[in-house]
Amino acid sequence: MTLEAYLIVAAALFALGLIGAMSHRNLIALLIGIELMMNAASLNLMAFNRFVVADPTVGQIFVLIIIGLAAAEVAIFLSIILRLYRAYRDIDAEKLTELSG
Amino acid sequence: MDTLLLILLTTGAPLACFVIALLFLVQRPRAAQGTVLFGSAVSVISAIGLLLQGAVAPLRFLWFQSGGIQLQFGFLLDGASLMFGVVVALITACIMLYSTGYMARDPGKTRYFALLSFFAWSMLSFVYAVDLLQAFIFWELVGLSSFFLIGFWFEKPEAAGAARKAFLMTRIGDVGLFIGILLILQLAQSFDLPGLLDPQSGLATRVSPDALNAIALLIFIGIMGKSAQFPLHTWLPDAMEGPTPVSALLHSATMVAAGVFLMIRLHPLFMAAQDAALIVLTLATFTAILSSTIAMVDSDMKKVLAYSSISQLGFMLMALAAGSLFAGVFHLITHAVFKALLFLCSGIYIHAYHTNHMVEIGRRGGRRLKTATLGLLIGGAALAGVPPLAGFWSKEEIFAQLGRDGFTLYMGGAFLAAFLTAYYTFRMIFLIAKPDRIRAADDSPSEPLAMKIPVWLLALGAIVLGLFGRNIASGLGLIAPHHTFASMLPAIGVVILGIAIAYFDYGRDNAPRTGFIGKIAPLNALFVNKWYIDDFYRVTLVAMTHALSRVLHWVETHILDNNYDRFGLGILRTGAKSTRIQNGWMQLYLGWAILVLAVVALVLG
Amino acid sequence: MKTDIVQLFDNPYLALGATIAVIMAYLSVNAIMLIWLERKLSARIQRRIGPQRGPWGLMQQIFDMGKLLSKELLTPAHANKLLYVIAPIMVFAPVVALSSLFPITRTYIFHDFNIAIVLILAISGINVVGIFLAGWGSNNKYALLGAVRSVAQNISYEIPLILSVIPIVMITRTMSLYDIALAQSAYPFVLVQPIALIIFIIAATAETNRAPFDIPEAESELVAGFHTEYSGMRFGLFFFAEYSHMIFACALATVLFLGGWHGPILPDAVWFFIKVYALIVLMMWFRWTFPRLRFDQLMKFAWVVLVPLSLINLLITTLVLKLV
Amino acid sequence: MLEQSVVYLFVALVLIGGCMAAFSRQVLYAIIGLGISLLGLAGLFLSLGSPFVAAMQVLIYIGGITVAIVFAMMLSIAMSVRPPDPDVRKSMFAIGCAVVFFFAVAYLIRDTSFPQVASPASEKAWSVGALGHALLTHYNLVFETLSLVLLLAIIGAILIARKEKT
Repeated sequence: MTLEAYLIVAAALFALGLIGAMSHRNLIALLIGIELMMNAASLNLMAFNRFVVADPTVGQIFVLIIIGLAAAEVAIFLSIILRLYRAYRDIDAEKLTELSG
Repeated sequence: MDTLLLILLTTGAPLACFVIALLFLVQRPRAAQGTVLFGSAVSVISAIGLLLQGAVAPLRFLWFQSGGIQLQFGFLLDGASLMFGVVVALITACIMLYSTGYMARDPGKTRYFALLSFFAWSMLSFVYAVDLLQAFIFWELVGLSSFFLIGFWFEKPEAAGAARKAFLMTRIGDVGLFIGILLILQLAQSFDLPGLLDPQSGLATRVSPDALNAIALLIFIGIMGKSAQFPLHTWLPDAMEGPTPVSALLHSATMVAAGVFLMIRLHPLFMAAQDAALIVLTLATFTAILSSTIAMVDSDMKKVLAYSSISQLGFMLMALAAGSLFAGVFHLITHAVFKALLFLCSGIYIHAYHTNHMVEIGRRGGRRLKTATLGLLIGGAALAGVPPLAGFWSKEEIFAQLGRDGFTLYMGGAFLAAFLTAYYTFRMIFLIAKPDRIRAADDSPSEPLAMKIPVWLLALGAIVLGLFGRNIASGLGLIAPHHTFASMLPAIGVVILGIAIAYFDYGRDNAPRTGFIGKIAPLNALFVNKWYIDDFYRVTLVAMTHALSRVLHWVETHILDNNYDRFGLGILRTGAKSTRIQNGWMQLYLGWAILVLAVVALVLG
Repeated sequence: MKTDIVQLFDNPYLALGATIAVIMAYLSVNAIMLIWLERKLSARIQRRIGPQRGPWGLMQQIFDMGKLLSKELLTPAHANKLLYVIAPIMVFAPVVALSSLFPITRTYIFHDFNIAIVLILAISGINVVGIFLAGWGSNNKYALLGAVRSVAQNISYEIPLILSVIPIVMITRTMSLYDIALAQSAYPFVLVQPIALIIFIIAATAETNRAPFDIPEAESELVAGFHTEYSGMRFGLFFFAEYSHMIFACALATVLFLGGWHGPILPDAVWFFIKVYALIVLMMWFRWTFPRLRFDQLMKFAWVVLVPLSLINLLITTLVLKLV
Repeated sequence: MLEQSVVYLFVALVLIGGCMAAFSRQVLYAIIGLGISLLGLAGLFLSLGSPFVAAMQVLIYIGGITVAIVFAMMLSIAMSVRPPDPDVRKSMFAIGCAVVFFFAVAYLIRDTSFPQVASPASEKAWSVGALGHALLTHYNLVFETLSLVLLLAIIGAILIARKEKT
């Protein structure tokens, strides 16, 4: 596959993640959409690294860091979800509106 | 000592005192007073030190550079600035000392002294400025500090109004001055004063006479505002609302002197611009006569002194415009001394009787205030030009210059003004020192020592200063012209005539105590109403302004307001509508962000 | 010298298919045999006789197989059909995929892979998802609870498992299983890393959900845990998966700690399997010896004992390697 | 040929999983979709020549993150609750945004000519050893920062999620 093909796949994945993050009301589904978008970015980096950059390691290191950060992010996100669930008995993003006046 | 250190002490000490007093000593007026006095003393001593060292090359420090234009801060130490710097520092010191008595029980003492110090700093820095822009900055600071001091008793509406008036009138002049300075910048690409005034390569040699005239006139507008020349003179009498020592300072060595000093600084420029010089001469002569006539009929002591200042400033400008730098500087210095003396004496009366009215002061026994009355006599004589006091010599120089260059008409005007000066000065003296009756009820008022010492000092100066004309001339690098007794005769005659008529009208027993001018009703009315200039302004400028503002008000309320309201309501409605996209629904934000990103991608890609 | 069997074929994908077929066959037969072994062994430990059908009761498993295969595949009424069907396959599939990586002999291996250990650790985590899907898809509260426990347990014990493998990688400086086995020609790493082996065995026991860590399927509390609702061959797949996991874990321990195929006199493959089955017998022995832990004790044991211990072991190994 | 088809299989996995994650109303299906998609992505990484990153993707994303999400789901959503009916306008808006974005990016990609290297990097340079070396030398700071971030994330997660003693 060519570089462009990989990029198109990544863009499609990102768009799917966007739909996931925008159309769902459940916080966990939202998180899933965000993860998809991050992975689309990873794919882009890997593809660019393979086809464009002379240094063979940099893209992989990028992706490894993205994976690590995603792990950290998920840990925090999930703990917040649990906390919210304990406080409100719900994790519907549209119902958590205590701050909106 | 090092010149730089001295000049820094001269200008820096008042500033330091100002900062210290305002920052640390607000609650401790006595300490503030002491600090400021000490600073003033330092300033005087170092200014004298500088004068003793003599003229040196200018000190320049680059402030910044833009293109080929260098802006510098520095000190121009030539004869004029050195001598006038000493005068400024000395008179300021005297007035500060005097103020410790005059303002002894004023609640705003710290502010007062701090502002005096600030005033001294800005005036001194102006005097020593080497760069035209630097001079302009301190020129404005002088205006600002006089605004503060005239409005020192800002709780009095008249004082606040007078301060505003002074500030606005001088500002009108400053606009002209600023335009002139910008013209200079454009033509010369430089602000450096010595460079601009250089006789070989200065501005005058490089610019067409028309441009030079334009510059000179524009600058003269600034001088007109600052030195209270017709038609921008009306602020000065009103400025009497400030404390009397402030008036003394304002009229002698600082505010109004700044205008004359600027003219002294740019004298070569004015000499090159002949047409402008002629206009200056005309206006100055007219001002001298005009203000003298008003002073003839006013009964407020400080106002009389104020008008006399205007007329004396006119004398100085006449001298300068007629081409004699020496006469201008000489009269500026002598005038500074005896005018300060006169104001300080008037301050003693006002301090004692709480009135400015001369007849009132006289009737309440003003002559029992020995120091004040003696000072008034000496100062008045000096002002009138009684030989051999200071004023006589400096005025004589002016007459001589006018006569020499054949400005006969102007010399006639000058003699008229000198005659009037002698008349109103002695009218004032007679009204105070020889009242028709004395109400004996008043206690013997006191003259605090702190107020007496400056009066003595200045009186001494007023007596002897006239004899130092040669030194001043040599300080300027000029040679004082020689005068024969015969050439002095007309001047002496004019003075004697003025005094005689004043004696006849006010001084002798059973005097009518109305001026000879009272017999000519239309003139009297004209003079009493100050030539209707204030009224003219009121009818024309102020009324026009009011009419214009009424029109604008109508436009504002009927046209603009409605539309503004509609505009505002429209914004409100837009806001109300657009809150829908700001609804806390994060996913929507994400969508918009991505859409914008997509649009950007499409547009840029 | 080593030869990749896969590369002997013209078509690598065909080879891969053949490999998977062989492995599937082996694992199936092996699972049957292990079930027999476990029943016999447990009987011996409990002073019973155990299965009796056929010679030494060997036929018992054949019959059981027949029974499972012929049973109706029931699906609970409100179960999530897709998940319910996929789950057993997801539990079983990773083992099959990864078994090809083991170097059974010095000369012939299926496939040598330079980061085999990472791959194994990565893919073996997938079976947790399978277990969870099984529990959720059954729509049964016992199944769900079992699944929740199982997921928690697997996540927790995966950490000491990985940490106990890392010292070996550090010593050998390779992640290829073949190279690790080769590096133990002088002595097996159990001699230098005994603590790592112990941690590995414990964690692996927990990962395979075997007693004393069989909380997810604790009969007395949860009926049968995540596979409560399964019957017939789907249940059989879970069974297979469990024993396949055992073999897998023991094979890994063998390669990492016990020197793989290394051994005197006997052929390589024989030595390898002797070691693997010895470990399997050890794990069975555990099951019938130790009592089951309570769930909170189980988690605490992982986080408070095993993780720090493995970290200390890692630290010491690092220091020693640095100093030597 | 066969290799190409395997890559296409991975792409299909990525997109099918993505669609499951994006469109399914059941959270669990969305998670499964995420898992499938990530698995496919790991395959793509493999085809891009980095088995190590692929393995890491599987180890951390599927073995760790997906399982953690599943775990959180179990703790926060009752199994019997029916998912709420989707907001059609919202979904339409989301799909519209995504489609516009996709076509914008596709347009950009088509229009851009990337300066590609003549030959892809050699297998040796892609080895785990080089990667580890780079991580611990040139990218040391990033590596350490990442570990710090992870530590903080752990502490933070524990602090946020723990039950408060009342």
